Amino acid sequence: MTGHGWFAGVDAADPSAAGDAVREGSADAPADWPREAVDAGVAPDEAAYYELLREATLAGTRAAVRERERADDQQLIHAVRAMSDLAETANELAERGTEWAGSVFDDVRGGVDGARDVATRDPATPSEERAVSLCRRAADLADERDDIADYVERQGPAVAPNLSALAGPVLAARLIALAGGLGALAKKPSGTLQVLGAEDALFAHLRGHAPSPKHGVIYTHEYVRGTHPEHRGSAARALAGKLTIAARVDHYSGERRPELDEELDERIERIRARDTE
Amino acid sequence: MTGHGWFAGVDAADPSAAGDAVREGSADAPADWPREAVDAGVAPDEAAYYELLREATLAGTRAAVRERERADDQQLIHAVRAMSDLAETANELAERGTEWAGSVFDDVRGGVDGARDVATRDPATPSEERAVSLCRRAADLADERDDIADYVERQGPAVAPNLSALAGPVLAARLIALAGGLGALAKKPSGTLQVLGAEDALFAHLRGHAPSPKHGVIYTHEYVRGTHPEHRGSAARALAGKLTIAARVDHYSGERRPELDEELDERIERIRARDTE
Amino acid sequence: MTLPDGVERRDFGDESALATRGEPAYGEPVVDGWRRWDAHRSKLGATLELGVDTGLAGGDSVLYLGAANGTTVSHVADFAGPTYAVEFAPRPVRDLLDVAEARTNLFPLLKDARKPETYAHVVESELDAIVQDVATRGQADVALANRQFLADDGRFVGAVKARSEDVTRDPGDVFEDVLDRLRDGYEVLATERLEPYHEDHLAVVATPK
Amino acid sequence: MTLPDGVERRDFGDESALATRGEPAYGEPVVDGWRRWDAHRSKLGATLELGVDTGLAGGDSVLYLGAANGTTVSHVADFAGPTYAVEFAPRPVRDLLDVAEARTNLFPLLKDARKPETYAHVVESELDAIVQDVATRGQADVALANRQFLADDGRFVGAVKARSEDVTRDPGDVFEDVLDRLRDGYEVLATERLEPYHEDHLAVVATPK
Repeated sequence: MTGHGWFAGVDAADPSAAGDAVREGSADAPADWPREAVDAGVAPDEAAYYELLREATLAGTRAAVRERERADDQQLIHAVRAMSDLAETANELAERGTEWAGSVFDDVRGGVDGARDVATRDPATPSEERAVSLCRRAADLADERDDIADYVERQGPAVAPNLSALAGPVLAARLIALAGGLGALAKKPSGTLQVLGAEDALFAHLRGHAPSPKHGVIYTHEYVRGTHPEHRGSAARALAGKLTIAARVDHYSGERRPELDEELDERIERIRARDTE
Repeated sequence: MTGHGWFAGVDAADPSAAGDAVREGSADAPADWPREAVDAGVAPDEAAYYELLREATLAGTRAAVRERERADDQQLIHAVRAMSDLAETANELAERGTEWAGSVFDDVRGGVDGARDVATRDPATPSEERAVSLCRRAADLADERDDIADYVERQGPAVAPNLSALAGPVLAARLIALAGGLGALAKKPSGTLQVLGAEDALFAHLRGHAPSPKHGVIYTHEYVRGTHPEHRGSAARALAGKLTIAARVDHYSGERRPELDEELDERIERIRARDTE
Repeated sequence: MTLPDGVERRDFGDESALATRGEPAYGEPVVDGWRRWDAHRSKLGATLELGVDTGLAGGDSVLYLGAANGTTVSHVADFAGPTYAVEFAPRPVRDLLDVAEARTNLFPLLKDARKPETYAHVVESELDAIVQDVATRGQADVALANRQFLADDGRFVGAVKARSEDVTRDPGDVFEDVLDRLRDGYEVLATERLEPYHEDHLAVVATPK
Repeated sequence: MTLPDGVERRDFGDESALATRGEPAYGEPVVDGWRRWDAHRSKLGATLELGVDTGLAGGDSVLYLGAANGTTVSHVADFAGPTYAVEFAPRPVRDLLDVAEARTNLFPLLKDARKPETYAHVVESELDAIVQDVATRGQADVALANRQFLADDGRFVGAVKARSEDVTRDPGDVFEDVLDRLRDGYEVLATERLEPYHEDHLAVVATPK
């Protein structure tokens, strides 16, 4: 805490620096800041001070809002991690439940679909009741996963509009989660983003056991998976490049830039148009 | 398939052997078995034949019923395995859910209890909604585990009355599951039952890495856990011995023998009464 | 008179009812050693109550398919000769065993009536009657599969449950189909709907052809 | 007359209502440059509508605590001097920023009104008024913590929401407790229940003591 006003030691005329001072500063007590500012030569008069103050509070508060809303990237991270857990536990319980159900019912298929089917049956004995109930729990978990996926679809574009547009909200959220946050993702070089989620393969490569991985989780993107294997490396590189730019725009400005989508589309089109040997 | 009656090649006067012949035999077509039996000297007349037949069908069908009902041990196995899965997945999702909830609510505790608490909260935002819902799923899984535990408490005594009385139905079911069935458990020596569930420690011992384990899953029994460490090995041995007898009685006769309980109680009392040095 | 020897109409205080003589089996009223045979609780009882000529005479050798916990077969064993009782579900057979313990001519078998080869080494041939009450799809097939146990002039006395074949179809249509299939091996002698004792059930009396 | 300069009662067709002059901010009716200030949508509006003497004179320097999306503070900035608007939730501040963009004397701050040290380096001392509308427990504590910004003869004009303190207690009892606590640092000049405009809210005018 200090006895200084927000304008002390900063270029009050630079809204970005002044805004940071407004956001991050503090004082034990208020003072007659307009007079002090004029006395200190920050502004020629109080009217001019208030103009500077206005620019500083607008800039600082806008940045603060953006940052606070960006804390939503942490919510997305919780969401995609929960999705993975739910997919895994739904499968595990569906296997257990359908195995049990198969011992008391005819025609039981495995997996979550099988569990959903069992969940509709009418149990006649305590064993059947428990097997049906267990399958229902497995189906519930799969539903929960889907509900969270819907949440990610809705929230992703607010948190990272460009990344979500280019990667789809779920893949965007996965990348953010793998990096640990949108800010952390924005600071990663494109080559790192390209192999996020392929850490095991990367370590194997670094230990000399394996070729360098060409893609991590971005493999799930149609522009990688749907490209001829021969050009898949190029496609992954191009996609990672644009996603890195999208993450940076999302982090530093938050503005939506539709031209990024077009640039990516064109780039992939050119790659796919290359002759395959 | 044969053209022989149930009495062919067995001592028709031995109800146990004759019963097996009734249960396990077959024929392409019926015949005038009473006359054939008399002709073959199985019985002096048809009335005597019917008496033999009656004893054979009663003995054979009683055994068959016991065996079919014993197939319920497989249901118990499904149940305890589901209980383990549910306990594990409930914990996993509770950790994930409370971690998420802790980012949007105050005073969130971890674990299933924490998840139960979060599940009662009123969500105000989509993120809160998902975190609360995820915690509710975790609580649901814990409830499902408890429901299955109730099922085991009710079914265990029907499947294995003596083992359930001595070990408690859940531990009884765990032992049956670890052995793969009541019949398999009944055939194991006491020393094997004693370390069921400690396979990892046992293998480590066999590889020379560790001392021989003194107990497996029976450690959860009050008679082991609640006995002074110095006498715990003796208690585990005594308990395993009685549980082995209980499993054999349950498998081969199905009769409840309350004297087993008393013998175990006395045995443990004597062990606990020994001086500890 | 179409009642078998050993089955009589007796007075049970409030009303008269069919009855057989034997050890009580399931808490039924007993007067002078005669056990009330309630047509509401037994399809064969209802068949007799409705005056259908089953051809059962008393002292017959019988294969009873679908004996359940032994309610009806306990009465059958009271008036019949050797009585083979087949039931597939283990739990009711526990009760059936108790019923059989109290009788000398009742032979309980935990078997699947759709698989006669699993009890053909026990059940004798040339039987006087098959009584069938199986609540499973394919009731005519069960009757045909077990026809081999019957004497040429033996009787099949069955209760066909429409709902076991197809819950969605008209019971009358279902009965037609079952009878058609049954005629592959039997001549149908009589049929009778078992209302008001049992809804959507058809009593069938048939003989091998 | 208790209305500040710059706040007038104007005719809006169907009825007359309070109004201020300024850039429209939230779709409110505007007649001749006068923006309708709906007492139903604003606790300060209701306070003025009910004739409470707030001590606000027009041209005052104001600290507004709990600015939300700027509905009320947009009117305050229309008639006041330098107006500091503090709000903690980021989403409404997006709208507040738009309101502030259209005004030269409105300074938006994404800050926690319970932590005045985080904006004491921005908000000037010796203010004419604090307007407070925070829906949080401890509303008196917020008022006391921010008292340092007020001139000795400055005014605290607050709307106390009973339900924010304790949903289970009687609002009258809650208001008593809040006023008691407020008197640790303020002299209460006037109170007024804001019904029918806002249920279970109490307008409070106070001055530092």
